[in-house]
Amino acid sequence: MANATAGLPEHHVAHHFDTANQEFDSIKTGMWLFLASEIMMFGALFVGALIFLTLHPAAFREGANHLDWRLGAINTFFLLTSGLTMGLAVIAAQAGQQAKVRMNLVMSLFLASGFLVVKAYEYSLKIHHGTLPGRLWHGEGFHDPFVHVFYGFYFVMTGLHGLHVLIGMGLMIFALTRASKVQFSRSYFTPIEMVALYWALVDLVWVFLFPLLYLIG
Amino acid sequence: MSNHEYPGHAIPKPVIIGSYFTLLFLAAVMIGLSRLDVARFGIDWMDLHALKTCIIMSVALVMGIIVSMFLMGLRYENKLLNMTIFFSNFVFLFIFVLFTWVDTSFRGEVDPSFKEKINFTSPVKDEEPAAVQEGAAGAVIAAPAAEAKPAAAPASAAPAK
Amino acid sequence: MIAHVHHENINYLKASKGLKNWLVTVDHKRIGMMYLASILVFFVTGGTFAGLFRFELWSPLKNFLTPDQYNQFFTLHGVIMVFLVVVPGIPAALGNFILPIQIGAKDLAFPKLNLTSLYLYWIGAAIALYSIVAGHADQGWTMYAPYSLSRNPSVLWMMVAAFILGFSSILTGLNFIVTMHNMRAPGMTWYRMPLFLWAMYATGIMQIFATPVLAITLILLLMENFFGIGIFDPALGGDPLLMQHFFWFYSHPAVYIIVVPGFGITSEIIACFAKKDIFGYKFVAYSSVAIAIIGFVVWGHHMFVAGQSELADSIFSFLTFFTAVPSAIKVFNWTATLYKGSIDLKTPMLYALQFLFNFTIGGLTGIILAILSVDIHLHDTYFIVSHFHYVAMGSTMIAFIGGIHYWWPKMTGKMYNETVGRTAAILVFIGFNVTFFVQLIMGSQGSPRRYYHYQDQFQIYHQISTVGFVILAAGLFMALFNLIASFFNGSVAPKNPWGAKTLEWEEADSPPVLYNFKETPVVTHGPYAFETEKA
Amino acid sequence: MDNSKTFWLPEKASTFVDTVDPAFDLYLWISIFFFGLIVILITVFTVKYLRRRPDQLATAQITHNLTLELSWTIIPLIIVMGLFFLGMKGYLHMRVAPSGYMQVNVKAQKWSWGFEYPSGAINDTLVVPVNTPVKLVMTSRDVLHSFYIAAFRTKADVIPNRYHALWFQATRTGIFPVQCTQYCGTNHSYMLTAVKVVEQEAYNEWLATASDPGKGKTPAEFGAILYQKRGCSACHSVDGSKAVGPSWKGLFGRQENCGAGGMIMVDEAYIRESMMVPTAKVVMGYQPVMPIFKGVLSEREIVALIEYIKTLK
Repeated sequence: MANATAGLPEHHVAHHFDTANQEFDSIKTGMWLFLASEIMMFGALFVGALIFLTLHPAAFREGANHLDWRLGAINTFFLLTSGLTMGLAVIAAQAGQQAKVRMNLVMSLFLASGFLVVKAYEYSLKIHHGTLPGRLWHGEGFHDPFVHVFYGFYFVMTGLHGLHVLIGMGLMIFALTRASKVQFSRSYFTPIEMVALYWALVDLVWVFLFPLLYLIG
Repeated sequence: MSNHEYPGHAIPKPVIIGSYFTLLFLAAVMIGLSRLDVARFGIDWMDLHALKTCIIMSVALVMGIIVSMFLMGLRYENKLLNMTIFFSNFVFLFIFVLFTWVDTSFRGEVDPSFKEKINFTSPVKDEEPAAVQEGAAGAVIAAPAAEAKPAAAPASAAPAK
Repeated sequence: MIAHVHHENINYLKASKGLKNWLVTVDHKRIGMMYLASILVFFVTGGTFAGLFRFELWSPLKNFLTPDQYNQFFTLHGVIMVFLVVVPGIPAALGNFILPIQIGAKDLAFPKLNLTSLYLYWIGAAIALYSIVAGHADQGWTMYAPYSLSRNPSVLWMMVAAFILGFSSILTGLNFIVTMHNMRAPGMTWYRMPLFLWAMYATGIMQIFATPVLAITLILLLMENFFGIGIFDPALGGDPLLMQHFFWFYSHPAVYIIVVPGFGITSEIIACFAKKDIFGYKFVAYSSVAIAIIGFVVWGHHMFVAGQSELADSIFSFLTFFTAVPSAIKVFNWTATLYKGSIDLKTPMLYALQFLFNFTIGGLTGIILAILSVDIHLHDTYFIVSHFHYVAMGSTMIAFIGGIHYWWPKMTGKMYNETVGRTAAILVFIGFNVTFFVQLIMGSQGSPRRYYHYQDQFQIYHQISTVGFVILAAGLFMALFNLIASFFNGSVAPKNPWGAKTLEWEEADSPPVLYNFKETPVVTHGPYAFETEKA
Repeated sequence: MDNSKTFWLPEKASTFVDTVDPAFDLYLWISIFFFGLIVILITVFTVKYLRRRPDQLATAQITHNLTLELSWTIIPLIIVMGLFFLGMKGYLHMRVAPSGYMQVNVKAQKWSWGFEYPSGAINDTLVVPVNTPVKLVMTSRDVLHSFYIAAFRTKADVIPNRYHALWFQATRTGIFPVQCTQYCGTNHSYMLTAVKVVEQEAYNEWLATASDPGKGKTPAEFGAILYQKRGCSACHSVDGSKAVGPSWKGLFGRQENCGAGGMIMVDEAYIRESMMVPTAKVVMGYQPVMPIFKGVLSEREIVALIEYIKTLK
């Protein structure tokens, strides 16, 4: 093992698994199945948005024009960079470098909170302009009668995605606590790998969400 | 199976950094493309806007594949299980959007009067943006059928052949 | 592989005492038993609602329920039976208990996740029951917009309950698929797995890929109720048919989540009580997975009259006919399994044969609904009510009760009384068919479903159906009391009372030890390797 | 041709019967054949191979037979494909209205149907001439309903804020019940009306009188007709009994407690306002479920209804 002298306890395989490989493969397949159900959830929302795009393209385009693509671009940068730092955290965990793991996790947490700040600012802009979904709508200068439905989709999709960013940050904090409790090594890096996978899913959803909502206008 | 004692697979560092920069580059391409004003080209025989949308979404697709294959390590899995799980998602979603689209866009083939929506209320104020929104119901936007006597046969639903 | 010798050789029921140990256990057997108890309680609750309006329908006039109460009761009957009994039903109760033992594992891949799934189920069930008192939800279990957009608090609580129950179902499916991929005993190849596990695998696929779409449908319905975002509400420019697409994209795979586990149990019981290897093992196994896949492409046949485009109607009708093929394969293979067997008509076998009888009627009445011109006449009538009761109640619940009887000695270590079991099975068979066969006739005569006041010509059918309900209820309660009684004064069950060849009967004790096996079994033969008579 | 009710299907009264009934009967015989095959096989095998001795084993372990397996995969596939084409051909015939149809507008609302003829006639039952194609253009005023005539084998959902069409051609005269088959609330099962198929001449006479219902009648008498035709009778009674809405007997001039709306005196203004914006002042103890009649009732009809209410002491 790498620097086992760091004094952190080793991980031992759960009783109902026979080998470490079986445990890791099970957790990884389980994670992929959970990610599949997440993708189906966001996918259903994308289907709703695409059907709305085909039914009322003008309303979709008009709604998308009023979104500020620059904020979307900054958020994309935040998420992609935090995806990088999470990837580096996994590599550091496999090399057993606990300190680098913690540093990368903190970097990812910082970037994720940056994403949420920009998102909160964007929401305040929408509230200020009154472009809220349904009954709360009191926006001015809009022509298409269906444009409030675009903002209905916008708030449901970005809200659900923001919730998943929050859950991702919670998982990162959990990974930080694990990093100080158990020694990572090439034979045990599961928590970091799974949090990185979850975060990559949040990236994946944003990679499709950003162009659909911001860039089609 | 991977080498006997080490579980999982280590994604090489250059791959992760390389995919990061590719993703940044593709994001820049996407944003640049979206800022492009297609009206300038004056091509009218093709709906440039729809083409632009398709290109942007295909760039996003490439980014998605990079994230899933390299950042999430699907490319390095020796068992095909996780990859089948990931890609069957998109098969089911494609079926879902295809058949729902077939329904919504082919409605009214037999009976054109079925396509339009009548007398629905929308909170969006079109004509008088400045006017304060009165009452909860907002402007009642009626279909071309004369609002006074909707009892009469709706104009659009004249005896269509 | 070195065999692990386990020092805990006491059985799982006596492994630890006290309610606390049961509530925080991660042992898949205890979780399975708790699921079984909860599901039977809700089955009785849902059944009483059905009984109440069955008696109300004795005559077209008002007997003792007002129209609102009738609407509320059929809604609650629908929601409780679908979300709390038949969708979790077989996978959560019998699947949790039997799958790890049949596979030769010590437990499921994620025991803590399994306990979370149980708690999500209980929380969802509590909210669903609270929605009864929170007002009167009378929109049917299908919650079609715009009727379900009336911001009725009880309807909103019912949506939250379905949302939570969906996640409980996802976690169960996830646990099953991972366990079957990674934790099979040495020697257990995919084609040596019992067919019950193939059915659990197919159900897991549908649970993972279909349930999230229900979560989104419910989120959008809640948003529609609170903020009026105008996606589904036609008064705000939305499209109620879009809601039906979202709803049925989940709900059609859901009806296959309901029936496919029933196939799995029937394969086990028929093979075991005919002492014969399943006819066409690979065909039966792959037809379960085929049904799971086809289940995703046919949801539009629920909307033939709802105003769907004619092209979509034709495509959905064409694809719906393909679901007939795997079902036909299964029924023919089960029947062929009986050929040259040694059939022992014990209680589980009676339920399995009943399943074959009911599922044949259920399947055939389903295929007629795919014929477009005939469906225009039959849609939303009692013909549909009878079709889905033949499949959900007549096939799944009867296979479920058969499965409980089949694995009862393994789960509790006690034998139930055979004669009482058989009479109950016959009563259930007669009661069920009397109740629902007349509804087929009533439906094709043009009697719409969910009708409190009906035309006088249908009174005779309703009366026969109510009599049938009484017989069915009698049979079900007799079976239930027979099982509960055996828990206290039943005789001690031997390790393999039915002489089956699957792991849970050959290797594990009745009831099994805490980690299922004294040492990890090695599988040498297929699941139904019965010998033949020496001529 | 015998048009009466058979064991499985209701009475025959439209051209669709030649599309639906043969398909139904064909399928009935297919299912009887397969169901009989399965049940006979099960009973024969169970009786023949019943276990006589407790330790009796199977006589042979036949596990697969490819020709058999393929046959019961291919044969059902061929049968169902045939059924598909049969169904689709009939369906398209049932959806595409022939030219020269007579159009009637249908308004569905919570628990009553309203029919409007191009000539201006309004009625709460559908009167149609025999042997002429009739196209119904239907819309709903509140929730989903469904227009179902069992005798004509036809049904179509009625969707709010949108038109949905349904056509049929009656082949014989008579009165055939119409039912709502999409759940729509408390009185879903009472949302009934009828199709009255008459000869062409009788239809023309009826249409003449119905086109101008108010002609030659005092406003009160016209109000009484509207009370039936506009579906007011579905929720308001005239004999004092409490229904979904308050009874009209002795209503005019009475003090009513409207809870939040305070005490009001039932006068012409209140009745008019209750028709235009029903949820404005709802009398205590009643649900605000009355549909909006603004833009539906003409001025002459409102006056007639008010006069009619005044006559009900």
